[in-house]
Amino acid sequence: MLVLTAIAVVRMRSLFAIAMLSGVFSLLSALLFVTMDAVDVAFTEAAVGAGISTVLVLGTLALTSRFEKPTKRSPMVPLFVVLVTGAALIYGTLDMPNFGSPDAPVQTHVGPDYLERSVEEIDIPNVVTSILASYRGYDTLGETAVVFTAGIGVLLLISGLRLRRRRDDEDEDESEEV
Amino acid sequence: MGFELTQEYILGHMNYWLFSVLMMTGLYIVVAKGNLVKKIVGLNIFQTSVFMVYISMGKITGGTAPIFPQDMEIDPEVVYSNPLPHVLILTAIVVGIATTSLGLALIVRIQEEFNTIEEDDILKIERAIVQAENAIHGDAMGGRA
Amino acid sequence: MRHHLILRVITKLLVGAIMLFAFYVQFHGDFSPGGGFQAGVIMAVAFILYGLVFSLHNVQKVFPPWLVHKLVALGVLFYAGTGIVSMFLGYTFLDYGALVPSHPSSGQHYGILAVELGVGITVTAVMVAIYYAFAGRPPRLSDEEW
Amino acid sequence: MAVEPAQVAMTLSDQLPILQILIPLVTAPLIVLIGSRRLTWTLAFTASALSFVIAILLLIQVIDGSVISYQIGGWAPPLGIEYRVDAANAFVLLLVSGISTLVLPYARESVKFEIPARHHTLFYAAFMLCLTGLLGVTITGDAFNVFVFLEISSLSTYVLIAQGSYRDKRALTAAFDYLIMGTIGATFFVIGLGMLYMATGTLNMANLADRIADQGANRTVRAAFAFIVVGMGLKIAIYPLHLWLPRAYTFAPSAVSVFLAATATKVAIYVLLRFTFSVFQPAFLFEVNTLEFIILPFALLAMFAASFIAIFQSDFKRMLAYSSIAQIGYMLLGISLLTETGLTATIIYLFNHGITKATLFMGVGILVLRSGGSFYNRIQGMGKTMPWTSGAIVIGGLSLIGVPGTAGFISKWVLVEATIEKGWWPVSVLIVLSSLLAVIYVWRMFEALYLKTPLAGTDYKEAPLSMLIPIWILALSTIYFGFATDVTLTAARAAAQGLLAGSAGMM
Repeated sequence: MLVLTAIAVVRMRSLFAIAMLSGVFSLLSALLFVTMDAVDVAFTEAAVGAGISTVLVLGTLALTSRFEKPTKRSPMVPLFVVLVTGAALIYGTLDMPNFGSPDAPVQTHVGPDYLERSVEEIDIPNVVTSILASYRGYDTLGETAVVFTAGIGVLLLISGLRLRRRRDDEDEDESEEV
Repeated sequence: MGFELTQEYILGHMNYWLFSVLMMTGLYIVVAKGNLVKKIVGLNIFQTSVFMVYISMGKITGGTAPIFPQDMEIDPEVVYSNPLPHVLILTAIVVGIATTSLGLALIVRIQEEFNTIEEDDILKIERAIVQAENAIHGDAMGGRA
Repeated sequence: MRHHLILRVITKLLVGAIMLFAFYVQFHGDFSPGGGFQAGVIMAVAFILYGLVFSLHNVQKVFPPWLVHKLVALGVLFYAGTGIVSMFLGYTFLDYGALVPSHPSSGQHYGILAVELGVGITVTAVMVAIYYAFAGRPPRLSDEEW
Repeated sequence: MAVEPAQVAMTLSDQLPILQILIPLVTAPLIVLIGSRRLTWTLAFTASALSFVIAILLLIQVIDGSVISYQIGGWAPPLGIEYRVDAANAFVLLLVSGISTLVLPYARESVKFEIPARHHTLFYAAFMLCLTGLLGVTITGDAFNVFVFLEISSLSTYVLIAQGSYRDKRALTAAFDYLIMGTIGATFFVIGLGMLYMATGTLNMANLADRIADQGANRTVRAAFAFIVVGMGLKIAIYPLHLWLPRAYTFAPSAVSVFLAATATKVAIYVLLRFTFSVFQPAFLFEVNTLEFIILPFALLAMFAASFIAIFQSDFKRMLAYSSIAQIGYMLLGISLLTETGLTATIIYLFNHGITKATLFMGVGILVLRSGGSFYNRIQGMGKTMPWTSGAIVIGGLSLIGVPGTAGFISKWVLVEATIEKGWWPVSVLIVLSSLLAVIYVWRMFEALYLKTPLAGTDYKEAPLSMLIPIWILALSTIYFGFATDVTLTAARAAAQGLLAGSAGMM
């Protein structure tokens, strides 16, 4: 499913359909996250990937254009880049522990410490929250700062020439270049 | 360094190979496609596939989501999956949406200035600007004369 | 847009429910999936929905842009401020144990609550600010072209 | 491993490592919250100056090879995030905060000229975030934290570059290209981290190093190394991955170009150093021989190809951008030597090139301010009308070539010494040869400034004092560090030793 959606995005020219498909992709991956026990992540991915970012892409399309023009460039160079990267990825996976294996380093080294110590030290049921906000709370501060950066970035870029819109239906023909 | 291609090995790695394919599809969209919006969508697919790798490494067979019962009475029999990758990916998703929104904002500005969001057209316009500049300032190669 | 009566009524009902849900996600993050970020997104969605149906102008009357901008900054400061408080109490940055030295784990509870609130505020404000920025631009495509 | 959280009340000096980051981080939202255009600059400058002072204090503490560890949230690593200051990153912190403190007074005039007034508040907030990000990447001892702060700095950099669009709309596409490249780079970095995490189960750098050393390298670790190098390579602009850099530097606002050229790529190089030497460790690298055979050719390619392109530019600012790519080649060369001297050379190069390029970009920014452009035939003859600015540019140019008596000479000297020590004679010759290319492009700049007659009808005033003071501080420090070599050499050597000590030096 995921692969099909991704390939459909490669082939499609209608940007509107692409926006929708990328939402679909996010929802599907959210489902996948649930099956892999990452409920928090699934929740976020659904809200962000299928919600906010789809809305943003649609908003951008409204301000730009709906269709992709066919490109004349040859796909050989990108294909080469992708294949080399893919080969490196596959090479890396060869020595990876099996999926779901309980004795992988990830499961034996630091991970269980969180589960054990969180009970005593933080004492809240959701371990993801306790790591997110306390053990690795500093990353989350960084994350908030990233959101803040994006916010002021967008304001710097496109809020300067704000047009006061009185009524939605009055300014449909106001599409002159700014 | 050897590894055996047992059935168990193949099944245990199938997910990583699948995610690699997804990643490469996303990367291909970013590199090969000329439409700027499509590039951003490709970037999203690329990143989401990376997130899947992270989440899948935290999964334990038979494990469950790392949330204890409300009364904190923990049953030692229950296996919980590793919560750390979840936390990392939560952060990464947020970073991803931040990048996406900035990229889209840039696209809006590019549309306003260049009146197109196709890379080929933008290159054409920029080449014209460079030629105009060279006409005034001497071109890159013969500028010394 | 003016004629979508059903949309308008349903939106009015939904906006409240969405906000309530956002608060639930915000403050229940300790027990179930969710937390400041998700709550922030949901809260922002409530405003965005209101804006989509009742026009940007009206939502900006409820939640004026200057306030949004202040809140964007306030959330980060709130988060960092929590950490700074623990620094003043002689602990390391973001050590919530400092908040209730006699009982570190309840200190952790307060700390987590505080920083999640900071995240929630910033995320809501940023998402709304981004929406305002995009929606405030003159569109090139009219509704019919979709 | 699990140390009891410090119950002793911490003093201000214990809190220095976090304050280093926290001050600019808190200043950014404060600027937005206060929103006063007059206070903005003062706040930003104060924050930057404070973090510069802290960087000095930290460097003094660690110059003898000791390590400061700060456990954020009171959680001992590998559970929590740790800040770890040693000579190597204290040195980079000093460079970054120092340059930022000098750029801000300079930025005042140039930003007024290049960016509409209503954007100034947010501009300085973005600048503070960029500073925060760069400092945060440098100081942290946690691999994932590197990614988070890298993104803070990257996102704010894209925005800052795009602010050049008021002068030239190509700044927007430059920023977009950088956004795509930078995000691919960051994602590669995350893939690499994921593989490392999968192989070891930890994210703390010191802990990673130990575990890799214990269990040896496997395919996953090697692939992780490749992804981290390529990901960082995109940020550093290693030669074939450099395509975003010339455009970004050329079209960004002058003050931003100065700051980025002097710090952003340098921080990325530091991260590469930290990962290759402290996390993966030379023992592992010797086994794979990656650096010698892969990085060395690219380094040499960068030194020559980018210098050649620089020679044929007709735009001063773009020439400087290409020369930056060439100079990155020298720094990589030092890394590929895998010796202590080579590493010392890289670190000293990083510092000296930082101040040299800052001087030059500041100079070109002033020329742009007065003449409105940086093409050679636009600025010709300005050496006569603006003697002070041009004087500083010439000093910077000399240091770029590596003329004795300037900082640039010292860095090249140490690099040549390192190649000779390793027995790589041909490479030493190549370094000298490529410096000759630098002579040509610097000469073209000199020719334009001094030997051509000024354009008819132009009478440019000398730059305002607020710009001349920073540029001359930098120009004089290139000369100072050209003579007082022991200051930088001691620090760089301590840094190199710290990096090479691997996890032994970290635990």
